Amino acid sequence: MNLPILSLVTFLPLAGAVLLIFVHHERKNLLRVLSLAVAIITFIFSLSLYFNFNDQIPDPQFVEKADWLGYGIKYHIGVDGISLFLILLTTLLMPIIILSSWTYIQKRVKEYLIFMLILETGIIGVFVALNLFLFYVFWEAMLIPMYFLIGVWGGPRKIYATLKFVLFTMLGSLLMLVAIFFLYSMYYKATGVYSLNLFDYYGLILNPNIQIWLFLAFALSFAIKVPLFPFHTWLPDAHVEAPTGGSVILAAVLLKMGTYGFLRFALPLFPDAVMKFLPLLAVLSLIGIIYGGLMALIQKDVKSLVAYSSVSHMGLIMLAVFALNTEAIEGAIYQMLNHGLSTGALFLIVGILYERSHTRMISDFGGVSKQMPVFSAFFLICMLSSVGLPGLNGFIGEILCIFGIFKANKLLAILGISTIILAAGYLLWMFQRVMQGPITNEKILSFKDLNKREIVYLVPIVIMMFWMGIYPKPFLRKMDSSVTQLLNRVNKREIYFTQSRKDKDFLLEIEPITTEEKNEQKEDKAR
Amino acid sequence: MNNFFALSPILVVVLGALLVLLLDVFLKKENKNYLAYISLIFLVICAFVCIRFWNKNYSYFNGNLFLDNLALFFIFILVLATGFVILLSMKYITFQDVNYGEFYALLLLALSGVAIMLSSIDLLIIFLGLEVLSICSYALAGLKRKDEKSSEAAIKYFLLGSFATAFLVYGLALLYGSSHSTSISSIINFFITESELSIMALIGLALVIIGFGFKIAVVPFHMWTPDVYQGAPTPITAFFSVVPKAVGFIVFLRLFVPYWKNALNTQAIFWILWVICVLTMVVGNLVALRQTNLKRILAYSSIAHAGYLLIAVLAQDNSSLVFYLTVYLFMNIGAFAAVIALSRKGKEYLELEDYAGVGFKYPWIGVTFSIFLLSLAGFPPTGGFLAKFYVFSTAVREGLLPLVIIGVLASLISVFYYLRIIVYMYMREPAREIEIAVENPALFLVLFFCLYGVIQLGIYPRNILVLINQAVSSFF
Amino acid sequence: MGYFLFFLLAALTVGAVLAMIISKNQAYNALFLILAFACLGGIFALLEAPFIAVVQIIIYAGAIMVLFIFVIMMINVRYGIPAEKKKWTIYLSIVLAVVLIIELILSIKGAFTLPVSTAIIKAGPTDLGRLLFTKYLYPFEITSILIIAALVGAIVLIKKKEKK
Amino acid sequence: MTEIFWLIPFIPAASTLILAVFGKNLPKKYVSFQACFAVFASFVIAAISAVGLLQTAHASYPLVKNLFSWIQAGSFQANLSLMFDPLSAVMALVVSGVGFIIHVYSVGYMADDEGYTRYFTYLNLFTFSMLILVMGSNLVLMFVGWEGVGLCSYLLIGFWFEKHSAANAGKKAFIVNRIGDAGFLLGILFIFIHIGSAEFTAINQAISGGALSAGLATLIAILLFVGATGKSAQIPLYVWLPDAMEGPTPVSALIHAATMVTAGVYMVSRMNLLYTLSETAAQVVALVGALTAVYAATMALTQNDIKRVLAYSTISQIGYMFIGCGVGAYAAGMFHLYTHAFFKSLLFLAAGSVMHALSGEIDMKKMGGLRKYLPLTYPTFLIGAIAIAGVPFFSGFFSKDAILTKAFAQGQDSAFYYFIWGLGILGAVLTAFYMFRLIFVTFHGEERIDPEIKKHIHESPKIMTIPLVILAFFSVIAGYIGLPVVLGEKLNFFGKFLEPVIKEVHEVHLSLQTEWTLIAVASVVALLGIFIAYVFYIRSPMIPRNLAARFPTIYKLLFNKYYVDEIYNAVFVNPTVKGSEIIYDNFDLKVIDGAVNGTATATGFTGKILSYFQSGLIKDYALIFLLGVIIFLAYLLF
Amino acid sequence: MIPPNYFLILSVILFVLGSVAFFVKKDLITMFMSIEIMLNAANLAFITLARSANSADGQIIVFFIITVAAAEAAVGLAIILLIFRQKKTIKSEDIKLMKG
Repeated sequence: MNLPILSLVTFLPLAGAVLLIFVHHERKNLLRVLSLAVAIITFIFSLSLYFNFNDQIPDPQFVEKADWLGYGIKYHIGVDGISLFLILLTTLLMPIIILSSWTYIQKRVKEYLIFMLILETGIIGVFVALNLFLFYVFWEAMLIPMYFLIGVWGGPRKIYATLKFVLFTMLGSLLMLVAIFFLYSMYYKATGVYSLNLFDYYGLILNPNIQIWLFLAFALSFAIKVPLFPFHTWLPDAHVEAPTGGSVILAAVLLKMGTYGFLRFALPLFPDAVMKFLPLLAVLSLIGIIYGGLMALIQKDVKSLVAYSSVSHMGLIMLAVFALNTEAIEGAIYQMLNHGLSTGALFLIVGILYERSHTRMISDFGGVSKQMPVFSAFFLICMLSSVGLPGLNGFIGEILCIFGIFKANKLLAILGISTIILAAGYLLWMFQRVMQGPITNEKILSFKDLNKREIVYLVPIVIMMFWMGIYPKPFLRKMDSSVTQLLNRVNKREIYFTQSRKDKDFLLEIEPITTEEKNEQKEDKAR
Repeated sequence: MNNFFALSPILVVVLGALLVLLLDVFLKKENKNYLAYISLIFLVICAFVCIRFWNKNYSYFNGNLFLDNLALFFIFILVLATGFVILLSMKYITFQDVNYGEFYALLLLALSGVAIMLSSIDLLIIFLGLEVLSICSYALAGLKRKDEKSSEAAIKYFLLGSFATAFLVYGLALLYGSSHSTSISSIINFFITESELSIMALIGLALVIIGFGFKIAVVPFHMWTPDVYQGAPTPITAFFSVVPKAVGFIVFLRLFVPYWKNALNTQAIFWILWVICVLTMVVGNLVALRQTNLKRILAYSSIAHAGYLLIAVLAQDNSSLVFYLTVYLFMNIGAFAAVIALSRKGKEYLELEDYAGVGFKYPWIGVTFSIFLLSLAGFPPTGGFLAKFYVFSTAVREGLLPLVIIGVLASLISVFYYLRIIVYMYMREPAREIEIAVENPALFLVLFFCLYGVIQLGIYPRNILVLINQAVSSFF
Repeated sequence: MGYFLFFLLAALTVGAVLAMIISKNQAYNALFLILAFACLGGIFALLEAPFIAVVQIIIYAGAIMVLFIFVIMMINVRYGIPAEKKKWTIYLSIVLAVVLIIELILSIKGAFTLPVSTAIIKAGPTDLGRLLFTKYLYPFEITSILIIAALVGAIVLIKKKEKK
Repeated sequence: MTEIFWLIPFIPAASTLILAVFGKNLPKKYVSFQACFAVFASFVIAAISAVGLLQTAHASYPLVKNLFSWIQAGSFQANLSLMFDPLSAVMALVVSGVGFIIHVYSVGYMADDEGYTRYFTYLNLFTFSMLILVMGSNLVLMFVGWEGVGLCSYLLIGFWFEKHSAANAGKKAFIVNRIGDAGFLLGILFIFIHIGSAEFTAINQAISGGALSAGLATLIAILLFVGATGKSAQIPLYVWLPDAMEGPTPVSALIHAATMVTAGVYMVSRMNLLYTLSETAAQVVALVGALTAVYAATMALTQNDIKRVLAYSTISQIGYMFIGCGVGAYAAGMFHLYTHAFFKSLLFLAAGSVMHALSGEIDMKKMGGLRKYLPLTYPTFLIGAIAIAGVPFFSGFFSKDAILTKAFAQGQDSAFYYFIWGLGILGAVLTAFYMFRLIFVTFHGEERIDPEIKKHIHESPKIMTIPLVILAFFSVIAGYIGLPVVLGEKLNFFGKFLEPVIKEVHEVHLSLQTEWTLIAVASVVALLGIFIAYVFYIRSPMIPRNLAARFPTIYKLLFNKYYVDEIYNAVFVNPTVKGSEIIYDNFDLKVIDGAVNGTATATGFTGKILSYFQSGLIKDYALIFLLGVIIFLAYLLF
Repeated sequence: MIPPNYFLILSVILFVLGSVAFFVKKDLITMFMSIEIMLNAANLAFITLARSANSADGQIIVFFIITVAAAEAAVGLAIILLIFRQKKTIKSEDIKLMKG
């Protein structure tokens, strides 16, 4: 099959969004069904990525490359073991989100769905882009729909939250942009050829002193996205104010872009700087784990509790990323998926509660289990997945992360393991206060248990949780070769630098550029 | 090639102006729209001429008039801008009581000044062209005669503009005194050698920069901008925000490209421009944060954009400068078009408060305005992003890293106020109902064109880049 | 003789300008300015630019300043508008003036020692006219556009609105 | 036949799945049938497998069934594989056997509960998890079961979640367990790093091969033991167990007496090579066990809640098991685990029967003289009490004696073990005392029953009493498969059975005489305890009150469980919560977020200042213009 | 022949006085007059420097500048008149509707 399957997956949602524009905004159900169909079709297409993925190849697959604007700006996409599942996660969650918003969003349904679909394209684009320009375009473009999703359909402090979200993210990404420019010019100076191809940059070896600055720029951008302590304060605000769908996508996928960025860019491009900052970043991640957990413990709002729990969980993922060994990185990727599922599910669940009660304050609830037993079961499973209970997905990610961290540094692992206590603490306490105990609020008596639609969108998540918890092999195997190659990239250059002359600015053992590309660029110049 | 036809772009425009003036006498008030059509026809002819003359390098008056590709490209672009402004004005002038035939005539005359400036490399001629443009601008700014703000804008523009002109003239005198010529090439030739008069020439150059700096509104010569933009009739503001700025930068281009290349000591001027650039970006964006009037916000935003454009000048990257200007034309006129759209007879909605809820009430205006704002803020996949991308990336390559860092931080600030407008449009409940006149096909045409431009330039501007490369590589 | 004339005219010009700054009546100001421009015309003559000297007196001191006076009379402000009275503004302006003068003089210092050619420039009306219609034809044509623009601009701004 | 052992855990698993998904629509009868049948099937398979095991050569132990490679990344490898060897067999039999009886009992006990299906789902899930725990062939899988049973414990304690106390207790149990689990997990990681595998066979091989230094072994052993203290409710993590009595009584019997709480003992026995390697760790285990045994017993002395007494008793008895492990008598520890499973579940079920009779009353003060109302419950309860008290010829006697004997024997090497033995004896006295206090207060003496309740007093239905009888029967005879060594090596079937898995170390032989003396001492202390209880609560009931009055501090201390809960709250819980609140309010909101918002405000403020220059006056604009000119010219000139 | 420095210094003085007058004066008309002074100063400089260059071009340029000044005067005075019609004042301080 010669379909450009990856482009299809990436742009299908966008096409769907365009389609929706032509539907009258009063025909809400048609809009919903259409967007759901688009999301599901996208998901089905993305499944073919999974099935046709060859886990022996470390390099990106399904590569599509086309000239775009010249000067190294190319349309260049591909999927490797690191990004594969993040794409699948996105495509899986999107139909779920649309279903979850079925009745939750009553105002401006059309716009909501359009933004959601645009957002999906943006997110997938970030994960597939192999050209830095393209990557940055998607990275930024994705902000816009998110900005609207929070700002238009958000809670009372939505404007503050959405502006904070955008400005925070942009602060990082703009500096990253400067760093990209710097790499761009370095590469040009080194080879005389314009390129923004990530894989060309992998071959570029920079002086460690320069790496430091570039790494800082990249790392800041990703750290804000993750969010790493102390750049986390946008997260609770954004989460609390966002509508359910927004929170889900934000927690489940957007945060992963930060860790993905570290894996894809910051680590392999600047290995020496990584080594230099490793202690700092590791400590920040560790602080994030404990700090996030403690803050989650005392939140009065369910959503902000889950938000802070994200800080904690993402801290663990970051710590694992910096452990720089196979186990930890595979664990980190796995945990990214887990966190996507479990935190996403928790937000869905909070959304279900909110739809019934119009409050998110923990103190307004109590004894909901009695009224909604099925809901309670789903809630319990999702919560336990987040807690990292064996048999569910969270455990595998957590144990691999902790194992990898342990391998790298015992002390960090010992402190990091506190996450499993803290997570149990805040989540169970929250569960107790919301779901258990006597019913104190009369409103709760009127709560209806889950309807079919709600069950339909929760079930896939729960199935995934069990599947990933019981039989993770299909996931882990697909990552192996890419992760190994990533680590080779990080480690090989480490060796190089211990021997190299430190006086040079940059350079390099560049993988040869094909003559074809050089000719192309000459043509560019001629025009 | 010496060819009388080289005059044709200017002549066409001036003839158009004269015809409009003539017909104005005979036309009834209700039929003043014909004047707009006539103007547009002449603009189309002018644009057509520009296309036909591409790559022909016609010149006349011993090379004083020289239609190289750069000139043609920008005449075309600014003809387009003027055309947009005329389309925007058609309803506006009847609504806002500016309904004079001279309106179009002045616009066309201003455009002729622009064409004169663009097609010459003699500072005297450029100066005269600038005066044509300025005098028309002064008058245009004050055209809402019953509006105190409009006349205030006119007087401020006029007094400060003349003040700046005086500096420009003095600078010209000093340059002339040292190089005995007003032609840019001889002036640059003078800078190649060191002499006693070098310092005088340098000061002369600085004063000329200041004179043009006023036109392109760079800090600290920008003070007039917000007031004039606010007071002037809105289509005219759109005109101000694009046309003089573009022309000013093209003059800079013609002046500095050989200057950087040939002059002995370019450091002093370089650092002055560096400081101006930083100040412009920072002050423009910071003050914009405080504004609540849409036109003022856009005014400060245009100041800030002048800063980004200066980066391109400093990076000596002509094509990115030209590309930025092209994109800037579409997004800025588009933004003003959206502002103009929110008006009805006798009333303009210009305060942020008025914009609450507009996005959903008038979806097309909201969407297009948002896209223009996002483009101004530099979000992909709009032209604004690509323009910044080109400018900043070449600047980094040229070693202007600090400038670029300041630039991106400044644009971060800018994101706030651009998004704030969107916040009002989409995320606030309307505090008071607003009523606008929706039948305005000309305006929507402009919105559509600008939207198309912004998107096309953001996603696939290859063809235009090719043209731009031809334009900047061929001049001189 | 030349020096004497120069100093006289220069002193008169500067004096007139200073008087204009100090005086608060626009009409007087305009008159002072006419004086200054007339003196400048004299100085132009000293610079062997007779044509420009005449133009200066006729157009500037004559036409333009008359325009000013017309406007002043139309406006007919009863009270004078004095210059800035705040102390700091005055001090500031003096400082500004001094600094700027020093700067500009320093900048044109290089021209002070330029040799003054003994050859008399051919700058009679005929020469200038020839120059104007050959080398400077294009700028000359541009001035026509300029003047049209100015006319149209001025008229559109102050014409009375036509009645319906 | 043995190879089907891997089915053991999966039958309850399948049952759980069916109940969880379709349970809502299934009739009660079917639910109870399926749940009980699943466990029974497990039991049958376990029994068959165990018999098969007896016929298999020792060399082929353990039998391992590798289902699939579960987690694999880099050097981390954990298979989903089950193993079956004598140790697992014992545990599997106890879990499924006792579990089955309790399932049956629950059918009666929970008959009227709304959450009937839910209850059995949880119970099946528990059985599954517990079986995974005991049959997992590697530490990771054991950890899965370990956490799984913790979850079930959480769910079942909080079964009646509408009650604050129940919800609270469940949460507390889970979190306290998690603390232990964290240590456990660290232990696993250490083993993984240093041995490279978590398979028990590999670990044992590596340890035998000397892969671990003594120091490392100590560290790992203690970390693992931290996990055990959590799960098995030892000092300092025992606090959750008394609260766990909020759950339904059969749950207390199954999870919090017979099976789950003894997982720690199983684990230590499983890792016996490790503990043998590290003397220090073994001593820690023994010491913690002994201290817990006594400490918990003292708390049991004053409790009035019938289930809490049993809970403390459980803690105390598990302490004994750990003494066994600590002194190297792993088989004895396991033996005690096995006997304890019978009599403790019997006690709980009987207590449940009492509560059932009294409409849920749990306060002993409101009982008394129940013997005549509960003709079947009383004798079974009594048998249980006798068994636990360590009266000769009952099962508890044999197992407890085996432990204490071993401890005494170890004393020949180090006086430390005499101390342990002494504590053990003290604990034995206390055990006998509080158990009979319970009997006397509940079933004898005057009736203090609420008259309203009295009207409804009735003996439990057969479905509840038959399990009692069965358990009582086993409480009596269970001990006979592990008779003391003095009676002949061969009679210790139990020890023999476990021998291939558990290598008895420090084979210190006591003289026959000493052994007999020890047996005598043990018997005497048990009887002594019973006698004191008789004196205190039947002959002269004034004594306890007087004692309480004489030593109010001690009484209060005991009555309030040494204030440990309060201390934990004050030292750990509250500071964490309060501290977090303070950090949130003052650091997160004010410093971090403050910095963010402050930057924004500062930017805005700068803009405001700059906009003052934009005064609207031409004059000012000109001034700024001029200043700009002056400065730039100055820069060019100078 | 008077050396150019005299004229040039006079031109500088006039230019600066003009620019300062623009800053100090308060009525629009006189402010505009100050600009005329500055332009004249520039003219003076042009002619002086042209004389040094021995060329008539400077004078032509001055001629153009005077034209420009005239054109500016026309429009400028119109604007001032417009202001006066509206506000009945030509004090520059009264013109600050827009600021900030």
